[in-house]
Amino acid sequence: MLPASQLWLIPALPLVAAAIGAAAPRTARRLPVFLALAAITGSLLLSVVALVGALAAPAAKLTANFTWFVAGSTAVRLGWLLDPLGALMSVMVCAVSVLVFIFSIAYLRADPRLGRFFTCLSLFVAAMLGLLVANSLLLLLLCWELVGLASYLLIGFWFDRPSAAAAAKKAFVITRLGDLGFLLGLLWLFQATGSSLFYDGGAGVLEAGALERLAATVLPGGWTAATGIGLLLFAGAVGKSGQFPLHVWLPDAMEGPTPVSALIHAATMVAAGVFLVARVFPLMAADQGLAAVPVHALTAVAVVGSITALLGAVLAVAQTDMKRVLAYSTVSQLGYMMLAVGVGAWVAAVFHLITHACFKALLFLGSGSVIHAAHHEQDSRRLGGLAGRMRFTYVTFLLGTGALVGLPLVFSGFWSKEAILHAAELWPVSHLPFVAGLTGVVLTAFYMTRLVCETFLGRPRGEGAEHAHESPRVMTLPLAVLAVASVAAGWIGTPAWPWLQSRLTGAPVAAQAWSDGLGLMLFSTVLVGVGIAAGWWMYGRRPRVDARALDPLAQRWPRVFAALAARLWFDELYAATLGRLLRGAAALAAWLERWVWGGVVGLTGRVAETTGEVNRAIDEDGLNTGFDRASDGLRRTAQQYSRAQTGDVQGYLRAVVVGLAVLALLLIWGGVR
Amino acid sequence: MNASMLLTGLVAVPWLGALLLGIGGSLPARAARALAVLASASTLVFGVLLLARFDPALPGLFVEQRVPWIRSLGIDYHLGLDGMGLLFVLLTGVLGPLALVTTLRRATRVRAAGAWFLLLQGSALGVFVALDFFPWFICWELSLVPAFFLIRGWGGANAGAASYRFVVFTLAGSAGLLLAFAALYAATGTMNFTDLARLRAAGELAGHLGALGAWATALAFLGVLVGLGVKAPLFPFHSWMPATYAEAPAGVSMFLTGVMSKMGVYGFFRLLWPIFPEELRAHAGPLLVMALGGVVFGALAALRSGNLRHMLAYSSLNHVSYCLLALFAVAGAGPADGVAVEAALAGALLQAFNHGLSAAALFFVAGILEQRSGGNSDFARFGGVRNAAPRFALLAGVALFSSLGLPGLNGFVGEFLIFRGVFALQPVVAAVATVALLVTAIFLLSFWQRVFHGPRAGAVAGEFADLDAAEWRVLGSLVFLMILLGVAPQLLAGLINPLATSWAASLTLP
Amino acid sequence: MTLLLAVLALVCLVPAVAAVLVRNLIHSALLFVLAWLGLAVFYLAVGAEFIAFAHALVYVGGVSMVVLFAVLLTRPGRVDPLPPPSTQRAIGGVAAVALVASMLGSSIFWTRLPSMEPIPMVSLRRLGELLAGPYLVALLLVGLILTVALIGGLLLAAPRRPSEGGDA
Amino acid sequence: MSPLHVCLALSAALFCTGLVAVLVRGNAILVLLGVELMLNAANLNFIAFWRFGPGGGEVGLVFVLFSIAVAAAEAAVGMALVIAVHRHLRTIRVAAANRLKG
Repeated sequence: MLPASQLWLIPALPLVAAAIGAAAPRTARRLPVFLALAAITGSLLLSVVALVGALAAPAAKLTANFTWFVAGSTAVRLGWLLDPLGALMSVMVCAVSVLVFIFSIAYLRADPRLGRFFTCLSLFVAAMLGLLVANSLLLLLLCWELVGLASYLLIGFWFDRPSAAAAAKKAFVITRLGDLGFLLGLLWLFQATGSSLFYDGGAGVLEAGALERLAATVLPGGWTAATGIGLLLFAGAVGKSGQFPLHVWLPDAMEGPTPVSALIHAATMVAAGVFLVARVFPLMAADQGLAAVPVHALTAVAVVGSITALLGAVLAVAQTDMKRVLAYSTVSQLGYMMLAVGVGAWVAAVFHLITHACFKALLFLGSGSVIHAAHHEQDSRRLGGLAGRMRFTYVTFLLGTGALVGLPLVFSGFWSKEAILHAAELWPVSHLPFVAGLTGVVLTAFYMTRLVCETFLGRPRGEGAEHAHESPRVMTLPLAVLAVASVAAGWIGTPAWPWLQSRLTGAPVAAQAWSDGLGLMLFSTVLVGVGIAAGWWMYGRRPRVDARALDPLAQRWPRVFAALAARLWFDELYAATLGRLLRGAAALAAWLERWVWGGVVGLTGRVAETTGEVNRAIDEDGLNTGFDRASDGLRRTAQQYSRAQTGDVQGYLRAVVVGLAVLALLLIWGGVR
Repeated sequence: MNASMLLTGLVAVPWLGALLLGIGGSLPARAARALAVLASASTLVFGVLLLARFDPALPGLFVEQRVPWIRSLGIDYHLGLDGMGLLFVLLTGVLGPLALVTTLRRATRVRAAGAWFLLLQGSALGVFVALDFFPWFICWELSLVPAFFLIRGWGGANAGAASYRFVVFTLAGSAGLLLAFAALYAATGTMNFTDLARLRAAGELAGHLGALGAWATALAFLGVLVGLGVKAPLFPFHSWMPATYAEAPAGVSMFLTGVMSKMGVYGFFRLLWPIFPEELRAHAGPLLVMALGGVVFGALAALRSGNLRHMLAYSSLNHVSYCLLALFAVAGAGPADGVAVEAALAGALLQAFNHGLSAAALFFVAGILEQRSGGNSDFARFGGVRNAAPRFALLAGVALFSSLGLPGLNGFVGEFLIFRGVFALQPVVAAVATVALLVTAIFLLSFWQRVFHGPRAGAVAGEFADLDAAEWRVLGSLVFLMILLGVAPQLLAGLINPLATSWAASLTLP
Repeated sequence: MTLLLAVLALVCLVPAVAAVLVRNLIHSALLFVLAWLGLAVFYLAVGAEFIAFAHALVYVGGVSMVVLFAVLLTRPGRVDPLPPPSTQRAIGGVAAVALVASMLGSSIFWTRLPSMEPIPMVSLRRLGELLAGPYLVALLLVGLILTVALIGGLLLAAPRRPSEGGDA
Repeated sequence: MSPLHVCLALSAALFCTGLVAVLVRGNAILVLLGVELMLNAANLNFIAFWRFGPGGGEVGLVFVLFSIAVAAAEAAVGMALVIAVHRHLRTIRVAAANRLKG
């Protein structure tokens, strides 16, 4: 049993590993690897202990708060929180991390900067675990930003590739755009409640007193403070979790090494947004009972989640890069989770988060295995025929696919997705999430079938695929473990045995009857079947022969396909709007700097002269020209005057004497008394 | 050693060092360098000794020395320190030796450079400890002279024009300051900051000034505002800054942005606010807009510039403007939410310190890049530095992210507290200012991507050495402080909390 | 009394004027010594014995030696690049002096001075008391000035080491 | 013609003679000697007014002593300067020392 006051040990272990790794000399390649593995294993054990403790009393929010520093007379307090949600997530993060770490050892064996890689990974895990056990929105923000930093470093791990460097920057900047909302929400919350602690013996922001106050604070237009704060915090989640319209960074983030994609951009970090919304769910839901609120915070979450779920699935259909397909799939699945939170089923969201972490990590690692074997070829058009060459990877990939598309009854993804769809069906506000969810199911089945057929079936269509052979044990072992988890993780939350639901909410949840929701299950199963069948009919029946052949979808609907392949021009849209706006503002600033600030102040000087020297005025601003001119004039006058300084001492003296005499004469005869 | 000797020694030892260097004609360069560094590092020693005397329970001056100086004019030799002054003294103590080492490392005419620099450092310290306008203004003006010669004698190709511009701008500002205090002196017969603040608190200052003429108060306020605003700089009085920071030698730029710009910020808190609180409140709206303009405009201009030094100069404008933003928001709000006011004030002072550290580190980075590439810091000349010099890249990266406000590093705490306070007092202003956070991230990361990432190119393509031992010590100690103060901000916050609390309680300086 | 003084004044004035007018520097210096001697005698006649002796000692004994040494040490070099002093300048100088002289003379002779009895003479003892009493500080300062002048003169006149030969 | 008149006339004459030396003669040594002569004239005035004047006490006498001392110092430094100038310029013409002209 780990008390809350000791929770800091969980993130501290990897942090220490990262610190030592950063300080270690570059030649010590193995040290950071061992340290990272040891630390993450320790954290895993501690997390399990913490989880056991948390499950013993699921409703009790065990906290350990402390003062970070004092500003003025007010303490800024942070804290650790032990509850089933955080502990369960920690276990999941640690477990996936252990597997990804092991996989990475083999995947990056040849890289000279292996040690640095593990240092960054340790930093990431430390920050992520800190985020999960934080009992303070401020501490959560701290870890949130550090997670972003680690993501930045790892996306740009191969920084001498310009595309990787650009992708890293894009990821950081776009998530930071969302973080501005997060920061403002935090500030607002701080101002309204005077605290950032979630639970603080009745004074925390997620406890009844603060929530009532927030919901009672009404702003113009019927908004409440709770709605405003909730929406602002959600903006942070939108950035981090790749939700529409800030989803554009996530596919680009695939420039990082594949284990990074598996761990950070599929299983854990991108889920942090969902975690955040789940964590502050009481706050998000505080305005639910108020009819005057124009848009409830959760409604916005549900709408954004629905759009993202659908958009991600649609875009995944036309991608040819293996990792990009999986990246858009991640966007789509994160949309499902948000959708679930939005319709009030945050438990279902967390359930899906955990199962998704297992099977998406599996899929990414599987693709990593393929890429590794095929000498870094990741275009599925130039792969093919790997089913026979990499049998183990193929089987585990199929299992992961089954979980993702939600093949019924056995696979984990089925149960978590059913839970979400069930909640969406019952949502009273709108049917949009439900419809979007069902459409997404078809599309998911379709694009995953397409991916499997293109990659593994048919004959090899490229150099890499021809010479591919099965990856080493160190890489297949994590695949096996994750494959088992992808299947089994769903059993903890089936309607028949809602263990997870009861533990997370801290209240017993009755098992549902088989008949309840059976219709929905059947319907979605049919939809999955339709998707798979369509995929098989287009891609599996006659596998692709030539890498350059047109996609069957492109033959049928060339315009639609082109639009999708261009990712619906989202990047171009941003470049043309936000990017241009920013560039314009910066150009305006430069112009103002050159002409106006200088000019306004320069008016007091010598405006007329600045126009004369156009060329110079372009380089210098008008003000400085004025100063230079004035000083030149002064200097010339001084030169004139200095001619009087002949250097003839006797001359000076003569002048003095004459002057003196004149003065005396004036005094004597002038009658001056 | 008693306390008043500490104060005098704090200022005198660097000056003494400058004097020794100035007359020590036959001193070999090594000895001169060692002497300069010792004299410069004395500030840190004095700072720590003073820190040991700091009393957290006391909001006012914990060390004070006041003896009559020029009796006929009522001028006192009045030195004193409170937590705020100590904060800036410590900043000078940290940055002074590092900037000096950087300046002297590759300088010709070591003796002269060291002497000028020590004179500069002593003057800056004098500004932070003097409490009578007369000695204060002497130090304030005296700091210009060494800065001018350092920029001119050891600076870049256009250093002549830049130093000239720097001095003329600052002198123009100082003239306003001098006139304003002349008016105050004529009205009240004293130029002592504490006495003036006391008069103001008692409500008598307005009457005295009013006797001079209807506009006297407004003009005096304006004079002080412009004088301090040019130094800080307050947007739009910043036009001297980019060229100056770009042309000054790297070490001097470190000191200029790290310490000298803080003289302006310090002046806002020590002079303007306590003596003219009502004028400040009356004009808080436009001033707030100006500070906000500095925040946003600085960030945008930095985004636009393709030269590292210019970018850092505008970035400095952006960061220093946060401090002023907090002050103006507080001044404009009047007695409002006490917690927010405290947060804003504490944040402004912390930000001043932290910006000093990170900006100095970034100017040091710029200096290294220039030195390695032959004296030019345009982005286009670099690429892949991280590949060529990984240790340099690591430390430079920490400094960069500190400037960007990453939590866990020092830059975050001040900015967070400022936003915390300003949001409560002026939510719209805070919301607009957050945009600058985004722009800051964009331009810093663009710089990083262009210069450090990608394949090795330009000046980096050939020989490009990693940090040597001396450079590592300078940058490493700065980075160490960034991490330390990021994790444990209480170390600094403890110094200024009593002040922030008492200010918030009275909204005037004691 | 007046007559005696007038004669002594002429004795004093003639060598002085001659000293300024002669071309030879050595002669000029010697004539100056004569003039100073005359002045000392004048002082004696007026009744200021101590001053007279001090004057003779300092000027005739001290300054004249310095002047003679300076004259000998600074024999003009062979080349003198400057043009000879112009008569125009000389006329200008003389005119200025004439202006001053006319002013002084007119003011002296047109001023009606009170004719008073000579006041009693001051004993040497009284002078010593004055110097050691109210004027002590001034006396010390004069001593300081003389010391400084001595050191300064030495420093200025001493040859520089060739290594440092700046352009001071 | 009183004794005072004689003294003052001699003083004025000496002063003018010194002035002529200072203004007209080109030789630095003579210029310095002219200054000495002017100082002597001043001393003579002090003594004259002490002795024949309206009675100002002994101040005039004491002042003359100081004046002589300062004049001696001036002569010493002046001659040293002349020697230093001579070393640099190989001449002691006053007109040659004009490096600081504008």
